[in-house]
Amino acid sequence: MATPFRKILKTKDFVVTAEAAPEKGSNVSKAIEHIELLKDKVDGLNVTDNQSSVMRYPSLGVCLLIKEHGGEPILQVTCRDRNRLAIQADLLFAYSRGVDNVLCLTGDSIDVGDHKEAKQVFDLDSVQLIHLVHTLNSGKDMAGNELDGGIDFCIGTTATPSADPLEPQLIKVEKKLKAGVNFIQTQAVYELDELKRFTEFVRTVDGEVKILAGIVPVIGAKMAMYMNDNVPGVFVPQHLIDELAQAQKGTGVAKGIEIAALMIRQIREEKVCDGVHIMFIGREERVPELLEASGLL
Amino acid sequence: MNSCIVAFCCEHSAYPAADLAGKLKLHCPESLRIIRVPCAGRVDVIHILKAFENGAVAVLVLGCEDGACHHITGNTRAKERVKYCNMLLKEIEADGRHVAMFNLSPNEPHKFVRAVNEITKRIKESGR
Amino acid sequence: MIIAERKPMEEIRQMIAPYKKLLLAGCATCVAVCWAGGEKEVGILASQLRLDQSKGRKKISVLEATVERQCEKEMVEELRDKVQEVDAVLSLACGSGVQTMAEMFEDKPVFPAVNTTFIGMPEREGLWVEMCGACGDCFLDRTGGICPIVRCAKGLLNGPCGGMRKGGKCEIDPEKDCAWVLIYRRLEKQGRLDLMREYYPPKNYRAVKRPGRIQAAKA
Amino acid sequence: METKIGIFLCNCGEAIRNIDFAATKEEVAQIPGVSCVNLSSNLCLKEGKEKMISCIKEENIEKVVVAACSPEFKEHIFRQVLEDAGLNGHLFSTANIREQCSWVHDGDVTGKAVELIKMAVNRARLLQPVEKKKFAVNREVLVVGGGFAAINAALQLSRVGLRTTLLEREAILGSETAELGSLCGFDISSMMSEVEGDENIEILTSAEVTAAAGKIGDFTVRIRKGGDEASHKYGAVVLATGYQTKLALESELKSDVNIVSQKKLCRMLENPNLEIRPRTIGFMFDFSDENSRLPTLATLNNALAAKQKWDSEIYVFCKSLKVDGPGAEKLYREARDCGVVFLKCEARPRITAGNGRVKIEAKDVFLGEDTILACDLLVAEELLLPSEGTEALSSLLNIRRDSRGFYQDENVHLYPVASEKKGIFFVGGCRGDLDLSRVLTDVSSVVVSVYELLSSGNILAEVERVKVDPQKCVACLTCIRVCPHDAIQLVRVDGGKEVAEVFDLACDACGICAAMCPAKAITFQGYRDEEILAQVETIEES
Repeated sequence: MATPFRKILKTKDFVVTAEAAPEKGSNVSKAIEHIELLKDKVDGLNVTDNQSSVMRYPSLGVCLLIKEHGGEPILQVTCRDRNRLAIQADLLFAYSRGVDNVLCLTGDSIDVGDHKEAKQVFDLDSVQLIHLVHTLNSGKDMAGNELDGGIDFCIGTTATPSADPLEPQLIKVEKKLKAGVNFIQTQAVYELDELKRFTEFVRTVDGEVKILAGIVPVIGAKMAMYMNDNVPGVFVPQHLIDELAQAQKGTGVAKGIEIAALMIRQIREEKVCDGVHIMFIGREERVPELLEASGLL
Repeated sequence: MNSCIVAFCCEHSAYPAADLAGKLKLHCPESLRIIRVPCAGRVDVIHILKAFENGAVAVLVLGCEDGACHHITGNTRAKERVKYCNMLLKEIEADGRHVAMFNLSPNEPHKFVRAVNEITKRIKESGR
Repeated sequence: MIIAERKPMEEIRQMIAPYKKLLLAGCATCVAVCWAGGEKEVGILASQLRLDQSKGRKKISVLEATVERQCEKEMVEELRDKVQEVDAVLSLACGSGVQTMAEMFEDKPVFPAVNTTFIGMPEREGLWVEMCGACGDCFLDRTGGICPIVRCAKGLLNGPCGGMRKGGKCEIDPEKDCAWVLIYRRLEKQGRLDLMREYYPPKNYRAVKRPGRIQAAKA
Repeated sequence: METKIGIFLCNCGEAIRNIDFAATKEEVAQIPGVSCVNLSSNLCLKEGKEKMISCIKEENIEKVVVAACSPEFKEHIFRQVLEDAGLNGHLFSTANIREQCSWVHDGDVTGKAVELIKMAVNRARLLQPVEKKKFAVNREVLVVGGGFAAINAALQLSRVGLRTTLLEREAILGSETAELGSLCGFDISSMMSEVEGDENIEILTSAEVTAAAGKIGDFTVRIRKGGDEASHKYGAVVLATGYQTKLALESELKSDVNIVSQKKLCRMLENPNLEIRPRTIGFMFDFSDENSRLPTLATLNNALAAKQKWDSEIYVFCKSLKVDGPGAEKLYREARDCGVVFLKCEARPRITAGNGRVKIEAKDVFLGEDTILACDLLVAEELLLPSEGTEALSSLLNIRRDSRGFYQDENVHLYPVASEKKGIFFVGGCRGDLDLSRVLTDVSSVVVSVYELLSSGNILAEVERVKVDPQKCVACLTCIRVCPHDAIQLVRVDGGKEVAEVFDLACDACGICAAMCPAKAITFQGYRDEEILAQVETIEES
């Protein structure tokens, strides 16, 4: 049985989380493979909810698998696909099966996904979702009715430190912090000073919240440019793209890991934030290699 | 039905060019019908479509050169409308019909004749 | 003002395929101003249909008429005798006009020739942008007069989202401005940023019980 | 009863040979509405015209069709004939059977001639009369600006008897002109005293335009001077706001004491007690902005002055030397003769400054190798930019600017001084890189244009040739936005409804608004949709 994430946040000085991305289809063998590979190497495993608006095996499903395999799941909830009734029902079900970490997200827009004609919901947004979880934690639903059986979620959310312009994002982060969150997992970060500026701001609003820097290793110039245009919230700076362009054929992944590992080490040594959240999109099996390269194993 | 070509000629450029073509005894197909307009910007989509309805095979809109339009934006407006007309014709697969815009100055009769010959060539190619 | 856009010819053809005699009904108000369904567009579509001889399509005869507003019963009534003469009506009005026409002449099929898209304004001549989503619970007082319900792709009340692009552009389209960055800049200019810092609870999305019905108090 | 149409054929003194006029005459006589057909061989001469007038009167013809040479050629003559015969000049349509029928096809073209006449008759049938009227215009002129161009314009305008207001943003008139004067070698003090003394010119200093409306002959301009704002009426507006310069230098070099502008060098030359005289001076222009007529003149004048006063070595770096202004070539010769060295370089020289000297590295096209020059003083290249407020004023007056932000759209029909909006003119540096001689020619052409417009106090123009029907107009503003001459505005009709209205004087009869109007509310006499489509319909009959 893995130690609850809430306890890890309080005790461990450098928290590491990774992502287990569900696949398209009911065959969960690949997901189990990733779980077995990572569950003992990281403090928590995020499970994405229809990432990039692409329909996949449900996030809650993989969370239960992680629970069964003795890992510590972090359920990601987006506001795109479910209205307030469905979200509250899902949260009750998740908590009743022992999944008590939730990451509140607004969610990518339908247009970036593969069901481009679907109806967007967005009944709530990420800040309202955080307030909703607090309401449930206090034993009531959104309509004010008493709940039979309590709830107590460890609440997390995201932020974009390299947003331009930054001030509107910081206003939103402030709202999230005022609503009350236990941890923040940021979007991909590639410039250390942007991360520092962000964490300083968060510290002025809330001292205890744990900040995990989002690490998305980039394995090639072409992929970097693709991500800049199509993956929301990812901004790979030009100098990094040029550096990757020089790497010879075939060494892209190694180069990506090397750069990411360097970043993780810097964050750790300079105590910029309380840990990292590794998102190795599409190459979850290389995460251990990255952990090793950054001295986290 | 002979292949009748309607040419909307701007009185500042195309119409005097057509006159000059006559003075120099250049040759134009007889099926050409010239309609004088104060500016290419006066020609509207409905005029072009009605010309086709009445049996024209091709419609020419002839206006001033860019930067020399007597009414500054007349030729650009005409270009946009001709583009829209081509889209309307493509929608109904009326590929046998042609509408085109050419820019010329009042002292360029050869350009006028070349424009008419160009549209005649397109008609022949599409086998009308 | 209601903005509409003419349907592609392919769709219109399928609708009117079985009919020989048609009435094209235009509306001289909103759809005329946005160049979609006014008297001029009726003329152009009629001409297109008459020219549409591709692949042995049988000749159709097309009547043209335009009324001041197709969402007024009395004005649509003026077309009664023309409608009797035809097999079907192709209305170039917005959805409300098409349905008024369909209600008034239930014995004849009435087809829409335009897609009604949004309530908006012209950025410049020929380009219209959405401004209002008719949500029935206006939020503009708290955002400096910029509506996030329709101008933010996700309709967020506590924006912006994490996917905002560089330069304050929207996640889904680099050409479109992120509504919440526009709101931020305007409120900042007016020194009312506290409005953006305030938390807004989930919106009442049932403010207008669809289909909406408003009974004037004095009538 | 059909309108009675009279057709007048002309075989242009046998110049039209391949048309059988007898057959034509017979065939066109059957066209419905045609009441008489006459053949003449000299319709445009005195005899032909008299016969035409008598025929119109006897047959009381209502519409006239002339089948002869191109209307571009003789239209005005025949319109006069109609007026003499008591008919409105607009009830006239032509069939161009000479240039566009007889001469441009060989072989018999009688058939085509008949069709062209049918087209003209179809159009004639629908023509409606258009009256002419004298529109009263305000005879006052507003000249915006206070420099050389503005002052000269005001002086010459008042000399031709037009009351002028000279509006200057700064506190004193001609502040920069004094320096410019010495730069280009002439004395402007006489000009200044003349303009102050002229009671036909009202000078408003430290004043600016805050709002502008109205059209040719009736501009209402709100001017703020000191605390208060007042509206004034003018017949025409002349913009002479000049230009400003900016050093084309990297920012860190801007502060270096040994790098100066042309004006600063001018002041140094005039300063009697200058301690150290620069031994070697470098000039630079025409690299980042090829509009360098003025910088060339300034360089040549300054170089000569520096040579005479300080006898210093002078090196001029330029890409190309533009000496097309009068006297510029002579100046260039003089400079070369007294030892000024000119270096032609393709690329912009590299400049480094330090310990009192400025190093210029450049590749001279003829010498072929890098030349490095260390000089005491560098007169840097200056970029010509529109003066402050050009953008604001152009949006107030709703006029277009060119791609570099200067006034006047890049359209050949507007040169030299006109704008696309009747009654608004541009003079001098505000519309480009003009030397002083060109500014003077600008001034004279503006004075002629304004005098022509306003001198008689009224302008004869057609009434409602292009008209918006208030019933059909839904005030969608499309016409106001697309009118290239800004001749349409929104007015409140007596019933309180706002509709578009075309200002007859400002309208240039192009018809773009009529084509764009979504409610088909704009009629353009002579080229209404019905009149154009009537000509298109004749194709079906052939």
